[in-house]
Amino acid sequence: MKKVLAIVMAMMLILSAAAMAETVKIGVFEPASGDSGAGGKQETLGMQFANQETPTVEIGGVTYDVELVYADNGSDTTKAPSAANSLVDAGVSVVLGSYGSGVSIAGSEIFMNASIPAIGVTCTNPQVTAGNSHYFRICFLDPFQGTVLANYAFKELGATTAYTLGELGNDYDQGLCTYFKQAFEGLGGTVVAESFPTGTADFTSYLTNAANYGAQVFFCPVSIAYSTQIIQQASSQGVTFPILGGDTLDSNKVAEAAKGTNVQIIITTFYQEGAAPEFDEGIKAWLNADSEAMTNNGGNDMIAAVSAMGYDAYYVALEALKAAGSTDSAAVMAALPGVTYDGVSGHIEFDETGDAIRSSAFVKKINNETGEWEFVAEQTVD
Amino acid sequence: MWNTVFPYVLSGISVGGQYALIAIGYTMVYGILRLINFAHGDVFMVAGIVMVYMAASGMPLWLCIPLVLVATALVGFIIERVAYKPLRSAPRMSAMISAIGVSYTLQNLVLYITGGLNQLYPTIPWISDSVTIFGATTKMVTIVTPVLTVILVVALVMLINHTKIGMAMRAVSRDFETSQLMGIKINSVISATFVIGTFLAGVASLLYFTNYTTVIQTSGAMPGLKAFVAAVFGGIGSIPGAVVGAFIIGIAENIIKGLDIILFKAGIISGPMGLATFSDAFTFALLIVILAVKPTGLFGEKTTDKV
Amino acid sequence: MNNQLTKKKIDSATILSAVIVVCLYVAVFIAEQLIAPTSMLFTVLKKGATYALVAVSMNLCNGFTGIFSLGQAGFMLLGAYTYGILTLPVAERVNVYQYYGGGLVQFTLPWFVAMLLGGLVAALFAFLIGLPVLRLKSDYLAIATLGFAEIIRAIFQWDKLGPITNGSNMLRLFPNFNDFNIRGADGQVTVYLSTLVPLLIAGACIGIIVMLINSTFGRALKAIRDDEIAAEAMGIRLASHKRLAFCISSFFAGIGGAMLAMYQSTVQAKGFTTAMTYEILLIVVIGGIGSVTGSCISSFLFVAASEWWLRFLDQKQMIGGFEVPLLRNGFRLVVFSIIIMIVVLFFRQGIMGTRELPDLFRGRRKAKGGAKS
Amino acid sequence: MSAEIKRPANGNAECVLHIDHLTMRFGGVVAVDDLTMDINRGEIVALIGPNGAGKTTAFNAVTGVYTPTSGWVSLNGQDITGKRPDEITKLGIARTFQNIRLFSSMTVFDNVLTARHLRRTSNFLTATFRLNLAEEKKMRQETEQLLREVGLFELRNEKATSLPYGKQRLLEIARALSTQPKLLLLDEPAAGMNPQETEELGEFIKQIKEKFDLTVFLIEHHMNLVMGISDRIYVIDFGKQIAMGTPAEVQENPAVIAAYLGVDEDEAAEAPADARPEARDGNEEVSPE
Repeated sequence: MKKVLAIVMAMMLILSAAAMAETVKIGVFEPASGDSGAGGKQETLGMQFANQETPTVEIGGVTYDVELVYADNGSDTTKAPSAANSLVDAGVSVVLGSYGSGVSIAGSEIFMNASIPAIGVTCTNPQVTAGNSHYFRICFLDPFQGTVLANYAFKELGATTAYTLGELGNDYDQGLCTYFKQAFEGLGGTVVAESFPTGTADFTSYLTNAANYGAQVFFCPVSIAYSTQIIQQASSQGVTFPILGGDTLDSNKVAEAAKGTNVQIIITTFYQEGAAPEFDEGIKAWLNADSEAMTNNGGNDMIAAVSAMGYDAYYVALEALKAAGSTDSAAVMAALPGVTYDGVSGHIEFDETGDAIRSSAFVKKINNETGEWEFVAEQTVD
Repeated sequence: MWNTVFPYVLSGISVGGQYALIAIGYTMVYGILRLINFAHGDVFMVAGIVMVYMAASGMPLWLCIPLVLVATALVGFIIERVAYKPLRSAPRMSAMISAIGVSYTLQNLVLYITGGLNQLYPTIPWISDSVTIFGATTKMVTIVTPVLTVILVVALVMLINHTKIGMAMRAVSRDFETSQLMGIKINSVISATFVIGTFLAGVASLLYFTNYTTVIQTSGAMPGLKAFVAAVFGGIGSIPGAVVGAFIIGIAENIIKGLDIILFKAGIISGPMGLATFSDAFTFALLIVILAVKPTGLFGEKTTDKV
Repeated sequence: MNNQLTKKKIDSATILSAVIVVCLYVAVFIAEQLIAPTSMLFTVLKKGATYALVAVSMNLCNGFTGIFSLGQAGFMLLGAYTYGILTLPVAERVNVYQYYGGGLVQFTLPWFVAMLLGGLVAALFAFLIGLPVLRLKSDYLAIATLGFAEIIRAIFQWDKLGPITNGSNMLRLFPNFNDFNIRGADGQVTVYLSTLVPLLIAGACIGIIVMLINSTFGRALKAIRDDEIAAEAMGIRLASHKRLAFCISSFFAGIGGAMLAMYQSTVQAKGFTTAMTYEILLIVVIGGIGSVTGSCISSFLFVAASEWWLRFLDQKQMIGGFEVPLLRNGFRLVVFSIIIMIVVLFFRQGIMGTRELPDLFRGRRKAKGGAKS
Repeated sequence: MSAEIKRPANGNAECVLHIDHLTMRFGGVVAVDDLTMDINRGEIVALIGPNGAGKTTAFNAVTGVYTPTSGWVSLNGQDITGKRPDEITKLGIARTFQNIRLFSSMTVFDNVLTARHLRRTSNFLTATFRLNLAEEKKMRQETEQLLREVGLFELRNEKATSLPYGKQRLLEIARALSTQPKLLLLDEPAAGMNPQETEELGEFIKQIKEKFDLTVFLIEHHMNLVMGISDRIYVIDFGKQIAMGTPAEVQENPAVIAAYLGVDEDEAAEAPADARPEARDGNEEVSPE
């Protein structure tokens, strides 16, 4: 009896000791469910891998454990504020995310009121950071991405008529479609833009529309869930035009859907596997060892660009904490504009609106036989 | 002109057939219990999820398909026994709320199991192949659906008109209390209705998800509502009505998606109007118009046997 | 003894209830000054106040009049958009209506006016949709109103209306609950009111609904619920009274929508789904169909449980080194669904049945008589 | 007589209710066939007939629940054919129901008070914001007074449905009186009562007739009651009038005796309106076409 008691006491001591270690909390504001759930999970994986690689940070001479606090915003702008609030309530020093621009905008106000800085990882809509001093971002923006894609479609693919399709009410889709349209029309092409309601499963008629309009490219920067359906339906309809997409399509799910079809898929993205071999190797080993992580990655170890971005975002947050010399969120916010970091996705440095200064995007396409992404070009816009 | 419109009609016929199979479940249950089974669309979605997991477990497809149908029917049976039977004497609002509760529960259960992520539906050979008819390329399932729908409806109508259980169903739908007094086993008739309805929803899910290959917890909501509108449109309680209504709604919704280009080519409008936005809303507008003008639907109760 | 009935009696139970409500308000005010404004408590109170108003408005229709309407999300959308469009500062319009050149509306109304207009717009639409729909019986009415909400959602997402509605894109940067805080000259908040004011708005609106319910019109509505044929035979005109209940319910749903906009600080048509209506319906059911108090209590419980207390169910929990099984994303909603099904099947009265707060302090006999506060 | 003909009052200034060639058809079934009746001020008139004779249907046609297939109805010389039930009630016809239809969630007091709603002058805004306090007070006083007069005052705070059966019937009458009618229609007010209660009811009906200056039109199966209080009796069978006269005359009438032969006085449901099961009344508004 005494022995048991002693063990229990010892365990309690250990536990309380562990609890006493200094902890800094980083909020992970990502969708884990809903249309963008798959992408959000992959973005989170990068952060988790980084956290597992570097679980502590030295702030002002004290070593802190870094704890990731998760909040699922459900890919839904109405759920985003309360998810954001739960992070604020948990006392996070800095927030990473979210995948999807709409939810980022919807959560923004909450972070601003709590003076907590947020680092957008892959939310590319300009409105996320515009006019906000607390929202930063490490990826390129939609006007840039839209222009890159429009250039590619017009110049490389020789298209003169493009069809764009976005989800109604999705800021990312609508924004990117608009910037693509502006750029493509600026080059002298014509664009037909359409949108589909949330929850649509039947895209056959939209594909028919594109064909009827005589489109030579089909631009659909939609979430993974929709893009896989579009690809499959395009394949069974035997469409001839290539499908263009933004960074959201950079997913192994999309590659899987396109495997064995004749649909040509070209996208722009942040990262190309092989750019940082050490990171590739590390995260693959981790994915293969952790079955849950593997499931979240869609069942194989193909590296999503968003994972690489999540990985970089984590380190940017650590840099900010170090620079702030405090876990106080306001101090971190003040330190963030000065942070620079060389990540796996390239050099990260913020401009005055808080956006990363990025001048290039990777263009990738799917190899329909192997179902893998192939590097096409690195594009810059002047 | 026809070449422009035909692909939309084709898509519409395909999805209409799938709505039809779901709508039959609604119309039969409503005919007997006067209950809008809000969970019916979600049962259809559950059928899709069951198929995904069965196929993922490595089971061969020829075994999966019958098992999915049986499992779906079983789900329908259980839902009726657990959620509707205890409320049979309660006000109608209670049963309807229970149906909404079941719908909510099924969606959340699937959200939990799948982690809220889209599940890729397994490819069923042959019906997933591409075919070209009249210059439009589509999946084989597009052609299979209307044919199979018609076969199943004929079989169902025969079952209702010529078997004992079918007669009991007709009796119960005519007059619940009296048939109870006449010694008809109400519970087994209602269970049979649910089993048949959900079985057909299971068939619909096979066809639907072969066409639109991902399943998520909300996949059943819209098709379910549309199928219900189809049932009302056709005249609730009438099986042929539900089928006709479903095809009309399926075709109409796809034509609306292409209305911009159709009108544009016909020279009626000069540029895109974004009318595709209303592809879902149109169904509901149709519903309100029908309810306001002819609440008994196309095939009102008086001219058709309701079940 | 004689005058007991002729004058509506204000008994001790009613006074006690009023005292409790006032005390709660005072407690919230004090808590708001003392506790950090980022606490989850205030989120729950703000969202709870919003949902309470919407739930009570739905109860007025579904519980007190017996009109089974499922159009709540649509009316909330109307209120939220009216509020968002009209209160957006002119200077910000260029940013928000970025694809529509700043939009058509180039003026700004005070929040209070815009909120009232939100209610009026919702009531106007309710009047119009009520013309064909209110003639229908329970379940047809339910599905028709549900369809109406979907139609409204599609219209507000239509690109051609973009200059007014911003298409399917988000409206934001309009005044929200935080703007109720009083700030000193240095921009620092001196008095926190961002939780109290929404609670007061909701409280005032619910108070008006309660007064309506306890007026002669409220009795007529309950009569319609109890027995339409008898009510009509007693000279109560069904059409006008149902329309009245439907429009007033929608009016307050519109105000609730405006409050939701303030709470979220963004508005987007995409979010006003059928699922939102279902959620509110379930709140009403849990609280008790036909009890204002029940709807209020269950709104706060529902919001607190879903946003705060049960959130841990969605994350892995370690108790002394053991991982608690089943806990992962989505489990919270499963638990929720099961609770709801239990209430629906076994506790059909919900928390309060048809009782109200003062009834809790009265003897059993009087309590049976229903609301009489 | 067809509908195009101008509808005169029957010329008798004392005539309160005039039913003129009223026919009510449901599909192929003729529930009321060419019924013509007059009820004069201060009379108690009974409508009797075997089960299924169409009595309640006639009531429903008079009170606006059904629109007559042909024929017309006038109240005090004013045509009320095709008016809504609530309009007809406002003009001064109140009724009770064969199968009691009280407002089940309300107290006795509120049931009666609610029936006073139609005499309001307030609108929903003035009522909500209590700008109608004087009116509300008057309504409550009158209700209290009425409850005292019918002897339900002691039970005022009971829930209506918790009352014993006989009291529920009484409450139905009180509620009808609360609408301030000129003509009171009672649909089997003694159904389910024992002989003593029935006798008391008869006295009660006579009393209220005097006190409230009413004309009473009732359907009843209890012959003792009918014969005891009625001034005149109409007898119908298969929707058609087969006799009319004083109680004594009717009792002697061979056609009446034939119609009643072998018919026991069982209180079964008789007319389509009320026989329809409660729980399944889904499309009531559209079905009786």
